[in-house]
Amino acid sequence: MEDSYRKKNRPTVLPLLGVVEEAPEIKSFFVNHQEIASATAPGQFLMLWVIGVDEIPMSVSGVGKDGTLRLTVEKVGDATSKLHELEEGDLVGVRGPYGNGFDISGNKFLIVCGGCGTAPLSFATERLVEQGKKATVVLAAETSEKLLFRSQLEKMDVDLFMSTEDGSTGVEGLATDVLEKEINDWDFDSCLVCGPERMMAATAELVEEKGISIQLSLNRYMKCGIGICGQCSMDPSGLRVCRDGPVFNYEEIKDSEFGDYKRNSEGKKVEI
Amino acid sequence: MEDSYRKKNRPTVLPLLGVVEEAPEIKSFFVNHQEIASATAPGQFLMLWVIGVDEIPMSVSGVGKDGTLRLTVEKVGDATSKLHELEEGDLVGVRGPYGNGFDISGNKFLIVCGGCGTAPLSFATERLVEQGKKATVVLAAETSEKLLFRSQLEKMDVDLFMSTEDGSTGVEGLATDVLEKEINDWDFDSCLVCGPERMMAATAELVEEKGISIQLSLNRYMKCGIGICGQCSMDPSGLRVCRDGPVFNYEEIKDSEFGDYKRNSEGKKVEI
Amino acid sequence: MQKENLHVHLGDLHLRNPTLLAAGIMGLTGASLKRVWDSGAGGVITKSVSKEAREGYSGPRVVETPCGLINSMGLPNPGIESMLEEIKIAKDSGGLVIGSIFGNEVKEFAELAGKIDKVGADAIELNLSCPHAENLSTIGQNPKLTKKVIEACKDSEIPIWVKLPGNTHIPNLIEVAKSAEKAGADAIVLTNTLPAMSIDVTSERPILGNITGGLSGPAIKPIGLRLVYEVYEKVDIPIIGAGGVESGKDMIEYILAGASAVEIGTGIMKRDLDVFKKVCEEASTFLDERKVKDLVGSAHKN
Amino acid sequence: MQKENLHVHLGDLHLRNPTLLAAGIMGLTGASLKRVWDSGAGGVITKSVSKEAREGYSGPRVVETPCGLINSMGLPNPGIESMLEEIKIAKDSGGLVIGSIFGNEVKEFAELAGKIDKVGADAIELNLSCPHAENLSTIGQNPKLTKKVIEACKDSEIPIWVKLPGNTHIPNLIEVAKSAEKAGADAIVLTNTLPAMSIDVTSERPILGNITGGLSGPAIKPIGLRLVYEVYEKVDIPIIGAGGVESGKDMIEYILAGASAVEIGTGIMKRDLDVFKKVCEEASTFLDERKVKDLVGSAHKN
Ligand SMILES: Cc1cc2nc3c(=O)[nH]c(=O)nc-3n(C[C@H](O)[C@H](O)[C@H](O)COP(=O)(O)OP(=O)(O)OC[C@H]3O[C@@H](n4cnc5c(N)ncnc54)[C@H](O)[C@@H]3O)c2cc1C
Ligand SMILES: Cc1cc2nc3c(=O)[nH]c(=O)nc-3n(C[C@H](O)[C@H](O)[C@H](O)COP(=O)(O)OP(=O)(O)OC[C@H]3O[C@@H](n4cnc5c(N)ncnc54)[C@H](O)[C@@H]3O)c2cc1C
Ligand SMILES: Cc1cc2nc3c(=O)[nH]c(=O)nc-3n(C[C@H](O)[C@H](O)[C@H](O)COP(=O)(O)O)c2cc1C
Ligand SMILES: Cc1cc2nc3c(=O)[nH]c(=O)nc-3n(C[C@H](O)[C@H](O)[C@H](O)COP(=O)(O)O)c2cc1C
Ligand code: FES
Ligand code: FES
Repeated sequence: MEDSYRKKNRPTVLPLLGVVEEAPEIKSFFVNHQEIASATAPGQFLMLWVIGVDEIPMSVSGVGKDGTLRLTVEKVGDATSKLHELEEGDLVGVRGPYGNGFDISGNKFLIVCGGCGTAPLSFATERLVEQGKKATVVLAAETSEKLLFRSQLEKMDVDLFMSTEDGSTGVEGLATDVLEKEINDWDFDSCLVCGPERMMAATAELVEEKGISIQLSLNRYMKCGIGICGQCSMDPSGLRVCRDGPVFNYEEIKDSEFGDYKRNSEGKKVEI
Repeated sequence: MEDSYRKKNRPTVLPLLGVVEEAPEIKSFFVNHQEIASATAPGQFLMLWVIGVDEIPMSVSGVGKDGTLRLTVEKVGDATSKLHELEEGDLVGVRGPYGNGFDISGNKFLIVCGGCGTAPLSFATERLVEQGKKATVVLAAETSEKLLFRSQLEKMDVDLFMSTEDGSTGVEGLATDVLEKEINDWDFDSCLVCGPERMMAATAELVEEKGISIQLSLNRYMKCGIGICGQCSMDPSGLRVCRDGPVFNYEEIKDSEFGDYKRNSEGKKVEI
Repeated sequence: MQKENLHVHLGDLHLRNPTLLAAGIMGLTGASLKRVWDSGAGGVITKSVSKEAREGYSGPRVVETPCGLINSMGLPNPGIESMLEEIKIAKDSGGLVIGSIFGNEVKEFAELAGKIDKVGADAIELNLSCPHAENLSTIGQNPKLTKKVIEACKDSEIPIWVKLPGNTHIPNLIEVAKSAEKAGADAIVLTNTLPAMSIDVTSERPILGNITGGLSGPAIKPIGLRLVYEVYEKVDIPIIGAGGVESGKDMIEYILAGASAVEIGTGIMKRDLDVFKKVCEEASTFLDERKVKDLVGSAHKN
Repeated sequence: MQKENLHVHLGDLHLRNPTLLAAGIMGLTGASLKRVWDSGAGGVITKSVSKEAREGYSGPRVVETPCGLINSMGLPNPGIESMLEEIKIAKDSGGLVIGSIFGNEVKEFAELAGKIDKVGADAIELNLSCPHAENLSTIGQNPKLTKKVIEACKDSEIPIWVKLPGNTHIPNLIEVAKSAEKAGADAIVLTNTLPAMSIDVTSERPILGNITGGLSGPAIKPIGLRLVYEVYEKVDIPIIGAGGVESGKDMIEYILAGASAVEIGTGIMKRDLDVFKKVCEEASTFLDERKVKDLVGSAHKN
């Protein structure tokens, strides 16, 4: 149907093509939108309308040439819980893509994934590998079963290291423990990090010593996704995570609220 | 200056580049608007904003490659009188081009011009001649001095016949008198006519006998120029002169109000 | 061509599809109304007509704005007697014709309504939202006056539709709409154009001859939709949506908000007379087996 | 960078240029306000702040429409005490900062105004056009209540601006504006967003979490311009225009209509933070030697 006003900032409502359980409390949701899929680079996100509940930011964890978009979602509250109830054929809305995405112009990447942060990074890794670039991936989670996209990463041509807090797989401990113990050859030109903010902060501090450029994908409360409501702005720069980010170079955010506090839905500061 | 909404249906206000007296009560006005000039075909018209008075339809009587537009205007009332007072540098507004224009895909043209109807037709003739086509032009007016664009037409590679009601130049009488007396070789495939409606009606009747396709450019009271107000619609077809015309094939309007009545600003019928 | 799933009713009036030619657009002559009917509209509304002929304002009378159009036609019309002739022509062609009227006094409305009724039109639209009727310029914001006008017209045998202004003062709008319903109106039309203007920065002048005019087109669709949505919750008579309908989707948005039909005006600027057929085809295809009439107001359920 | 011909005054308040960051846009934190100031705005207005913190509505909170944007943020803010800290940060950076406030009672407005005054802001904007203040949801359509609120805030040393709704019921708007002037308001801001909605035809639902929201952007510029034009004829205090300013030309249109300055909000969606610098540069170039302040209201002369 002719639609004279297909607008980037208006949700397109689509049926779910499928839902896949990836790990406890984590599912992937598939929809088809050719225009958005072709426009999305790794690290960019969509605003996902969970109809009747809320609209929330969600990284794209993969795209298909046929226009398939994959979103990988951890159940943490209202909207994500409702989403986890949905099945193939149920409707959701998407608008985007938004944000800057990762700069993958380097050649040798160190990729550090924590929990659901693996979503955008596995997409980035896929792209890198397609382009014949080298990647060392650190996959961290609490327990073995929460190592997101493990089997997919194992199939890719990358060096994969894993850590679990309970030691059920790989190094016992955190991502930083892997880095300290396992990575001897620091011959990377770029490091991409996404995961819980404390983990990102610790990783960035450690990697910085090695003199590698670091990109981090931040998570802040978002309302508009298009840079106008001010909800996601960082102190003291005023950079907006939705429009100037979500990916920042470590230098941009080193001396900022990063690792320290963020803001809730009211704009009040809450500790990280 | 950036103008995110340059709209076709919004006047662009421009200084007059010059004003030239063409005949008693008839002046040409020049403005420069590259976009409109390149888009205008002979027979199309602009809506001309005579600032402070009215906005009126006006045929384009010529365009330059540099973006110059010529409008040739007879002083007949409020807006045209005000216009005749304007000088180089004064502002007017233009929007357009509107309407269909003449179909000049034929090869041998008979062109019949009455009074100010010469404006669009001299432009059409210029184009035809540029394209190496043949044209026989009949130029009619009341008196010698009112023969519009006479010197320009004389310079063009066309067969030119003239008539004046007082016989001061050419055949004494009307355009139809010229046709009956002078045109023996009716080897035309197309006839273009513009002028007073009675003259157009008489010409069309006469030329039709010769089996030539005839295009007439009509004049009706216009308010919007874009086909929505209904002011210029013809009986009984409902064709709008501003959007479906102003040029019609004779068959389209033969059995219509054409030559009979038109409508005033209120929509009331007035005799031709 | 006129798909089954597009049939709708406005009270007792059956429409072959929910698209109506909006008042003031092309509806100056019978021939023009007939042409729009033939091009596929479900019904055609005349230009608003008054007792005496009016020239309207001087130009510019229209100016395009971002996704919209402002007009200051000034309600030109040939007066009721001439318009009755035009309505006859449109009716003779088989069209469903609605006469739009406006008056300077309550009894003028009654007189005009009586004449439209007698000439065989299918409904009367009271234009209570024209800023041009000297004595009654804000009828549509005045519940009492609205009631009076409607009551004065209720002698007519045919349905009375009431066209209200796009009043953002919502408590007032609801009051007027309820008052119209109580007075016996058969449908409410929302919205007329919204007061607006445009200024040329070179000449430093308002562009329209009448300085201000009414904004229509896609720009106002979100406003029209919301008015329909709000009024639907408060009245039980059918609502006709207007403002920015250009596509089947636009129409369905209005239907979901609570409209039983829509008027299309400025859409002709973009899609010409095909707009009626295209809107219908697009909507019909989108709806598949579902019927338009079953969707009226559905957005309120969700 | 800040061209001489762009300097304007709003009463005693000097602005380096006539572009202000509109309330509710980016103004949640001091850092964000500072960033907008640094990017070239003539002044920055905070998000409208209330006594207690508010979460606002659930999403979707924005939806794009033809040449416009509807938002239903629901006035989220961290409450006055936290906002005072943010204002200090913005002031410390040298910016001209205006605190926008709204309350549920007249005395809440007074309390908030007093605090904004003390923290060193340059002006106070009373948001009398928010559909969210439970008890006072239509203050801006009520001349008496408007007067009361302003009078309650007049103890402040800094100017009081009054932001009114885009009320198409013009006699009412003029009454409110005059009443605001009489009560001692230092400037009138027109217009806030216009009530609107959008419906998704696939899910058959209103898109916004709060169902309806406010329309902003180029779509409403012709409406905002007309409101400024009408009010300019009736009051003598400065007017600040808002609605759809994206380019230098847009700003000059508002200036010619009678505005002494403009607020820019949705323009950031299209041109990002450069919008302030670009609007200024475009206007300055267009004006050449002429001064913005000399053009205020010029369209009324022609
Ligand atoms: C750029 C970006 C990309 C993201 N990508 C992913 C992803 O790929 N997979 C994934 O599982 N999660 C992702 N998130 C986080 C995801 O947006 C939140 O988990 C989700 O919004 C929670 O919604 P809820 O209603 O279930 O939670 P709620 O019940 O509303 O709250 C739970 C917590 O979720 C967070 N949250 C709630 N609403 C928002 C919001 N509008 N914006 C940001 N955080 C919010 C808050 O911290 C809150 O404390 C991403 C966030 C951002 C900013
Ligand atoms: C497609 C088209 C092309 C035209 N091209 C030319 C041209 O090249 N040169 C030229 O001199 N004239 C042309 N005209 C005629 C021109 O538009 C009128 O002469 C002009 O509008 C008169 O305006 P006024 O205010 O001076 O007259 P008024 O004082 O308003 O009235 C005098 C007469 O002019 C006619 N008129 C007035 N307003 C309009 C209007 N809006 N639309 C149509 N007719 C009107 C009426 O018949 C009226 O009786 C054209 C008209 C049309 C429809
Ligand atoms: C040129 C023009 C003339 C109009 N004249 C009238 C009129 O005479 N009577 C009336 O009730 N509405 C009139 N309107 C309003 C339309 O009927 C309609 O309500 C409005 O334009 C919104 O619909 P749209 O966006 O589809 O145009 C006019 C609108 C336009 C654009
Ligand atoms: C996302 C958003 C939030 C807004 N929040 C407020 C607000 O808190 N207080 C207020 O007075 N106006 C608010 N407004 C209205 C704007 O300040 C402005 O008046 C309106 O958007 C018109 O200007 P624009 O077209 O430049 O955006 C908001 C507008 C938007 C788009
Ligand atoms: S979410 Fe609104 S500015 Fe980032
Ligand atoms: S002038 Fe309006 S339809 Fe032709």
